[in-house]
Amino acid sequence: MLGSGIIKGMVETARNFFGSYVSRERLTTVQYPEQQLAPHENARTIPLLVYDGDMEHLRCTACGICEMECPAQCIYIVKDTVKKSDYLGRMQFQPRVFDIDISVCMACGICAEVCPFDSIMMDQVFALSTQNRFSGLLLHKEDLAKANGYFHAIHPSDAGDIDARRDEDKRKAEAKAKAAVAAKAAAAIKSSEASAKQVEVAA
Amino acid sequence: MPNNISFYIFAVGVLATATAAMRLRNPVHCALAAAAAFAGLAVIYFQLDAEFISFAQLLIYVGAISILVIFAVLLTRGSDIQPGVELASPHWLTGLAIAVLVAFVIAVPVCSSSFGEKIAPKMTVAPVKLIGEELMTRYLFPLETMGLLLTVALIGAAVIALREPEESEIRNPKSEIRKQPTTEELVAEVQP
Amino acid sequence: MTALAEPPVMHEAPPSGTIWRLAEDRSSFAGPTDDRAGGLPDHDLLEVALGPHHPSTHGVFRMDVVLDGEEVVRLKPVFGYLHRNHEKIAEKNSYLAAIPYTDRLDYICSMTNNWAYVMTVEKLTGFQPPERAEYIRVIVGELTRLFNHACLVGFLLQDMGALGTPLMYAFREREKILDLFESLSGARMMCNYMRFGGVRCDLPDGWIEEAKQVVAEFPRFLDEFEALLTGNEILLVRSQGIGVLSKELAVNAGVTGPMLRASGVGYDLRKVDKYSIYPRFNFRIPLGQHGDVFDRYMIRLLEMRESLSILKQALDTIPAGPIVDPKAKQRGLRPKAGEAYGRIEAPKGELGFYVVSDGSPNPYRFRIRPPSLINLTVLEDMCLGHTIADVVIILGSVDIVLGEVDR
Amino acid sequence: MNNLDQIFVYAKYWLLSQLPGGVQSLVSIVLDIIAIIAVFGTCFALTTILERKGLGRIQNRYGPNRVGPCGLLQPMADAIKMLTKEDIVPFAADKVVHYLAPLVLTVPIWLAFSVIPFGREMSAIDLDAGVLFFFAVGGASELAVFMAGWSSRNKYSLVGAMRAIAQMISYEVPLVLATIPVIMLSGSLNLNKIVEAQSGYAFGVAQWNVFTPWGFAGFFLFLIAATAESNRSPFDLPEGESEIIAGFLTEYSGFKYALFFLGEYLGLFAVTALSVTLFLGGWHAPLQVLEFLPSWFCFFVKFAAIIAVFIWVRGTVPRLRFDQLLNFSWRFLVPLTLVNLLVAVVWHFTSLGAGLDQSLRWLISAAMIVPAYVYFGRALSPNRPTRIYQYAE
Repeated sequence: MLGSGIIKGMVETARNFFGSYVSRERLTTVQYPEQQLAPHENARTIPLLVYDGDMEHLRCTACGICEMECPAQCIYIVKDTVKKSDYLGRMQFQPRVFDIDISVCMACGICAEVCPFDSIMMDQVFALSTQNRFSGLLLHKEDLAKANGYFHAIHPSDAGDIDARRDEDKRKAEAKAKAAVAAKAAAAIKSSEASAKQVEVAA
Repeated sequence: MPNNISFYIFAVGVLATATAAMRLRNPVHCALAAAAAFAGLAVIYFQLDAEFISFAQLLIYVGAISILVIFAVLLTRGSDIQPGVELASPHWLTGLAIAVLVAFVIAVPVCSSSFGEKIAPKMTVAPVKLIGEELMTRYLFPLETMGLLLTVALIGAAVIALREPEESEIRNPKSEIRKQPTTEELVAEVQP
Repeated sequence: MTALAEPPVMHEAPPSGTIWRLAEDRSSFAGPTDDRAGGLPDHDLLEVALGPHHPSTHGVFRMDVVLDGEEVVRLKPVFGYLHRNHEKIAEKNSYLAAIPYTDRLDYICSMTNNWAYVMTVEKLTGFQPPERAEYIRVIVGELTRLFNHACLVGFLLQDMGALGTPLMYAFREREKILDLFESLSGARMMCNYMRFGGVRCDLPDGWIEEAKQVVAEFPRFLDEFEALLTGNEILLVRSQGIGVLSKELAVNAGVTGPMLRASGVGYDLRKVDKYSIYPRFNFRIPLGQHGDVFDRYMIRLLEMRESLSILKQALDTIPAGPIVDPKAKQRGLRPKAGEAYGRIEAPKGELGFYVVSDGSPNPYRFRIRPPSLINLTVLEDMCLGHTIADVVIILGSVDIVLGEVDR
Repeated sequence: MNNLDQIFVYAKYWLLSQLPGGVQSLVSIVLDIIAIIAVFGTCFALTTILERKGLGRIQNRYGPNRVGPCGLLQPMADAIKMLTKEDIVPFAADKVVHYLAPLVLTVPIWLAFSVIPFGREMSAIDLDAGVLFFFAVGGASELAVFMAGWSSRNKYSLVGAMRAIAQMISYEVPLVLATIPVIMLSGSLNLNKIVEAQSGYAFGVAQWNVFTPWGFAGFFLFLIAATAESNRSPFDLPEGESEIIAGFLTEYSGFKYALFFLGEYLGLFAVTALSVTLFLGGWHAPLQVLEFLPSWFCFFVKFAAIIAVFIWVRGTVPRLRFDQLLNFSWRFLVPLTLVNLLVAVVWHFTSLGAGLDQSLRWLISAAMIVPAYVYFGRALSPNRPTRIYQYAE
């Protein structure tokens, strides 16, 4: 009969009307500034640069892979002229300039994916509006650099894996270095012995 | 009487809007001015304690007739008066003659009535009930005749409106355009 | 709104011939208007430009509609307002860098866009996604189909004037799926999740359970939806017999997806191509008979139920294992010279990518077959003879996303 | 009880008694006007916020809740925004008519409230032809809508105006026809007398018109026609935003837009108040035990209930198409109201000493109205077979 479908629909909306007062299932709204949902661990917004210890020890080596792979080409890197030692004690360049234009960045995360030095990672900040749409949205090295502790706070499992790997690398490197030192020392002893022998022979 | 002042205000208003309805160049403006004149008349009726007539005037003239006039104006294409065209029709003499005739027809019964003799009316306000009773008894025949006439007009209008699609079919370029197949045709086509 | 009345400039000397010819053409299209009669044309026909700034053109789409009263006698779709040079950008970038751009094609269903593209590149390179990756792809693809269809029905009802109630219900459910996507890929809409030979990251802990819960609760929403809408007399009279698309025309015009199936053609790439691991799942393809707006609406509701059945099966049987082909290479990919066309049954129809490689790190040619655009080509045929109110819902029932139409 | 019931009347007379006799009648009029404007202005503000909150709840969201406690100051914010917005008049618009249209809409609507009895002894004018007056002043709104649509020089506006006029004229017929049984059976066009005719209680339940078969059917027919008359969903075609942007309001902004908005809501209030008066016993309490409630309170409770139904419907249904809208009026509502008229006649004459059993009277009435409802309902949407969907494997 005419009208039965509409009445059925009205019953449905009435159910939703009352349901929205009693059930969180129906009223899913989060009232943003007061209530905030914790972001998912995987959530990503803009890139960040991880450093260990202080700002002078960025993991970034200014290799430029992210700059090359960035789909939106929003990364700009200039290498420094001096090298610094990295966590393994190798001498690496560091970026003198590392700019990301977040008005262009589309938060795809490819830079973080391709970075071989675990340096560029994805942040979770989202309140990024500024007064100036040019200078305010062009983030420099200082704005992007974040401590490893911060990275741990937002991506605990990723950061844990990376640190474990880096510790492992470091241990290996140290062992290697130790071995190398030992070998060197051994070699030195050997050579000194040899030279002593030579001396002896000469004598 | 304090009523007099407002009467003159509204009377002048009615005359002004009625003149505007004749003299304005844009036909829609004319129609709107006519509607205003009708509304002013309704107010004057109301002041004369003719409640029912006043409301009927509003309901029928403002609510219906003026809308009808506007529809007629909009449906009549090219009815806009071009600038430079003389407002008065070349047949203004005929018009004048008709106007005089109409005025005469109205004036005769008015003059023959007790109008102007300043007799206090028997009843200040005509109750609606009385009007209804009078319409159903004394004026039954005119009422029914009018009803019949309007019904005939209504049916006639409906018939005219019904015939229109065929005409427009010829004029419109619509027929040149691929016609959308109906569901029945589709079903017939789909079935092998 | 562009009135046909010639702007005052036109009375002066024309700057170039082309503009004048266009104007003349248009004057033969529908007569000049007489402005003082309230914008009514001097002829019977009235040209109205619906869009690009119109509440229900689903973005920046324009329809130049010629009306006889309220009846449509001609309709010219005009698109390109959202053209972003996607194909050319992809040709300039590496293979990997094209993936986040595909997110932005049909920005409601980024997962299926990713999928179609990586599938094409996999054809080109011969990468073989592992079992688990295929399962994940099917799961996210069907979840995408679920909320795409739910939103479409919401949008359709919004076009019908239902004040957004169905749309809000659809969005309520969509949020749950988007939450799943966020916890999986890090982003709600621009997922950028698929990779050549697999997917980018594995499912987080507990994701399967959450997904199962969403899938288990979804039928309740569908029932609610149907109680609210399917029997509604106003929806019935508004949608039945409106915008009929015949089987033949649908096939000839290359229409795909739910629109084609609503016209009664049983064509679904999941069944036809048997791509990915779809043959393992038990599901059916609902078919319409009339090809009108109501059938398109119903087909989508029924497809959602079928998707749910696929999801249930996939979530129950997903195996453990690697998620990327070990041979696969993401960065600096240089496929052998050759070409590939990959297509999937996206929620809106057949989404195809055609990629030509010349052995260099970026595609030589990158071409998309967007279902929204192809489905839109029959718009005029569906709209003729209907009123302007119907045009809006016919457009709504086509299910377009302008990001995909204009690319 | 009586004091609370008549508190506003006493207040008015007390105020008048403080004034010199010469100005009393004038002040009395002014007081009535102020009361109506204040009450229904507040109603307007409250309805806009409650409607949005109610619709929000229907759609599973909160609705506006940021301005003031629970968002109750939202109307103030809206008003400030509306009043401070730039008043844009299109270059090609007919400026005078464009300016007058919102006034022509809003001013007569206020008049309509003057005949409604809001409580015992609480109607501004006691007109003998009150119902007629109500519909007469309502007639101006069509003209206003046309003026707005035509003067904007916008095709959407014009289409919207045309739709609005055709719709209002079509639905005025069933609206008036649904009122006629009430007028016939209470024997008066005077709204106070109509309310009086619904006084008294049978078995403790009020004898409102809605509790008779013709009143019941008439009430719903009246409500449907009233929905269309006040351009509310599902009959909101004149402003069908998905089709014609905002219809005749497309080119209005700022204060003029606010006036139109006000006018629309006042139209809704007026017709709702009329439906309460005609069918729901005006200010009478529904049960004898509730008679202690002030009469104006009863009136506004009923009033609010009907407004809530309008909001509920708005949150549920999609919009009709224009031809369907007109068909619905002429092929469904008008015939049904005519049948209802017949039912009222039968009801009236069966009561005259025929001594018929009450249930038999109901049965006869139902036998007339229900088949008509089914028949015209069927005729409106002819054979729509249930669709069966096949599956391809």
